[in-house]
Amino acid sequence: MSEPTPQEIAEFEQTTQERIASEALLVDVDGFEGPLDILLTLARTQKVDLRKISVLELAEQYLKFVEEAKKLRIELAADYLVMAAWLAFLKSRLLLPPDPSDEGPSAEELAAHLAFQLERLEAMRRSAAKLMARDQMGRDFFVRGIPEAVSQNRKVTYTATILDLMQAYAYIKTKDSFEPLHMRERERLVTLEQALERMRTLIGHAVEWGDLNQFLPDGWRDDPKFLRSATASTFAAALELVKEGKLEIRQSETFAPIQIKSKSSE
Amino acid sequence: MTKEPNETLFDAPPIGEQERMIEAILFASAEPVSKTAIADRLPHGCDVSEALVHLRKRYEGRGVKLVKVGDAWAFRTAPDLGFLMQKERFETRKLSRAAIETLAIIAYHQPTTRSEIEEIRGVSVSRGTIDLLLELEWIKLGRRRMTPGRPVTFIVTQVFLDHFGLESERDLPGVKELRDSGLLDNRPAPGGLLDDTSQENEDDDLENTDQDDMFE
Amino acid sequence: MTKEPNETLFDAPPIGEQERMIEAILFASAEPVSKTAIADRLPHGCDVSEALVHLRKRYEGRGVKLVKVGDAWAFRTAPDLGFLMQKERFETRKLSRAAIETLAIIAYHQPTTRSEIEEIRGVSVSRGTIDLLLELEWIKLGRRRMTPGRPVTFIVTQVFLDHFGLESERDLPGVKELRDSGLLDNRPAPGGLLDDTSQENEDDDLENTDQDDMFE
Repeated sequence: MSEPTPQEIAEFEQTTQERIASEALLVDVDGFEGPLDILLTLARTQKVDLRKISVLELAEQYLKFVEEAKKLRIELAADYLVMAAWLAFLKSRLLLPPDPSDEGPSAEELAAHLAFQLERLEAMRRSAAKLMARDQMGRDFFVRGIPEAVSQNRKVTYTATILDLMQAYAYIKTKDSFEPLHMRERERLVTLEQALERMRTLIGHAVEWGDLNQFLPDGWRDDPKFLRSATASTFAAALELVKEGKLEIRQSETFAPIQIKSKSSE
Repeated sequence: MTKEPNETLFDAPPIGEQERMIEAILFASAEPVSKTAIADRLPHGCDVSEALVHLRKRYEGRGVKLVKVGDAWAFRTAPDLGFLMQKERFETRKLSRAAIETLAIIAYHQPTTRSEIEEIRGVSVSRGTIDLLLELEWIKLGRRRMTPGRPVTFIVTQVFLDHFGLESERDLPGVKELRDSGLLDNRPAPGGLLDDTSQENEDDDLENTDQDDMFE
Repeated sequence: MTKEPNETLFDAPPIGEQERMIEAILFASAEPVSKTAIADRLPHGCDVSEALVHLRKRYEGRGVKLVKVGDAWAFRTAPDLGFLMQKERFETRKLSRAAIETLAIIAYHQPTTRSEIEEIRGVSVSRGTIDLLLELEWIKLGRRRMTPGRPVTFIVTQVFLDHFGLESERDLPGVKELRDSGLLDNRPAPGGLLDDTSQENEDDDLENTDQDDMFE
C-alpha cells in the first residue's frame, strides 16, 4: 500500500468538497423557491456582478445540477425541468452561430433578460431584508397605550322659515272652506241603470250588427274619463240585455270592436 | 454589604434622558404606571421622582398633562380640551307639517290652549310636537286659562321672533294679507290634490303619540 | 344653508392653542389621524399644517415623536427607546420568506398584479400568502389593471407605512436607486418564453392551499 501523494489528497479533498456542495444544494432543494431561486444561488457562485454573469456558464451549472438530481433519483418538480429544457435550448443557441432565418428574440436577448430577472430578484430580496430591518411598530416603537375614544354627539337643528309658517297657517285657515269631493262630479258618471234605460229605447233600431260604442250617449266621447265610465256602463247594460234574450253580442277577437244586434229583429 | 456590580459599572443616564424614557413608557403603557414599575424598567440608578417632576412641568399648559392616578402616573388630555374628544354631527331637519301648523296657530292665536289648537287643526296634537317646540324654545307656557280645568296656554318666545326675523307678534301678516299675497289661494284643483295633505295629517291622529310623525 | 354661528363669530384660536389642541387629538388616538380629520375637529379657521410643523419641532428629541404616515399624523415612541418597552412588545408571527418577498415586491412595484409578483419571484404565490398580507392590512386591492382579464392589483396601506415607520412609499429603502437602475421597470420577457409562469401557476394554486409555507 502506497501512501497517497499530496496531489492525490488535494484532488480527493476537492472532489469531496464539490460533492458536499452539490449534495447540499440537492438535499436542500425543498428549501428553494423555484428554479429562479436555484439559478440565483448558482449565479452567486460565479462571484461576479450579476450584470456580468456568464449565462452560458450558468446554464451549464443548472443542467449539471439537474443531472446530479437525476443520478441521485431526486424527483424535481416540473418547473425545474421546464427551466432545464429552456436553458438547454438557450445554451445551444448561444453556442451556435446565429441563424439569420431565425425569427424572434436573439439568444443574447434571452440571456440578457434572464440576467435581468436574476438581478431583479436579488434586488427585491435585498429590499425585503432592508424593509424588515427597519424599526417596526410593536417591536421598536409603540403606539399610544391609552387611546381615548371620540364620542359622537348628534346635534339636530330644526329649520322653518316665516313662509313655512304663513303657508301652514294659510292652509289651516282655508281648510274649512275647501269643498269636499263633490257629488256634482259624480253626476258625470253613467250608472248601469241609466245605460240600461237608454239601451232599451235604442235596441229596437239595431237590426244590423253594429259597434257597441255607437250606443254611447252623445257628448261622452270627448272626455276620456267620462268615455270610460259610459263604455263600462253601456257594456254592462248590453250584457244584461243579452241575458234577458233581447240582444246578441259578438267580438271577432280580443280588443276587436264589440258588436251588438237586436234579437227580436230576427 | 456588597453593592450590585451594575450599580457601579454604569452611571445612570442624565436626568433629561430619564425624563424621555419615562415619557415613552407612560405614553405606550395601557394603564397608569406606578413609580416602582417605572423604576423597574429604567436603567439602574435613575431618580424617578425627580424625572417625573421635570416631566410634569414640561407638560404644564400643553394639550396633554401628566397626572397622578392613585400612586401611578399617566398622560391625559388637558381637561379644557375635552370638547375635542367629542365629535359633533350637525343635522338640519325641516319641521314637520304638524309642528309648523301647531306653531302657526300658537303664533296667531296666542295665548292658546292645546284643545284650541286641536279644534283649529281638526286633528289631535301629539305631545311630541308640543315638546319639540318647547325644546326649541319657540313656544313657552303662558298663563293658565281661567276656564274649567284651568288649562295651560302657549305663547311664542323671543327666540321664535328672532328665528323668524319678527320684531313682535304683531308683525305676523294677517289673514287678509295672506290672501292678498296669494298664500290663501292654494285651493286644490278638483280631482284629489287634497289627498296628499290629508295623508300627511293622518300621522297626527289620536293614536299617534310617538315623535316620528314630526319629521318629514 | 346657513352657516354655523361659530364659523363666523369667533376668530381661530392662536397658533399655540391650535398646537395643543392637535397635540391632544393625536395623543388620544392610537391610529394616525388625517389632516382633514384634525381640521374637522378644530375650530374653524385653524392652520393645521402650520400647527403640525410647530408641534413636530417641539417633540424633536423627546421620548415620543410626531410622525407623518401618508397624509395622517401620529405620536409614536422614539425607536431608540424600544428596549424599555418589553411589556408593550407583542410577538408577531415570524413572516415566511415568501410573505416578506411578496410584501416587498408589492411595496416597490405597486400597483402590481399577482402574475407580476410570480414573474419576479419565479414561483407561484400561494393564496395564503396574499391572504395573510391582506389580513395584516399591510396590502389592499388597488384598481384593476386595464389589460386582458382585468386582473386585480395590490398596493400597500397606511397600516403598512405606519408599521414600518414610513412617511410614504417614496421613503422605502433604496427605492430611488432601484428605479434609476431600471430594476422596477416592468420588462416583459423577449418572446415571452420565460413568461410561462402563469400556466404553471394555475395548477400550483389548486394544490397550494395550506399556509405552512408562510411561516418559518
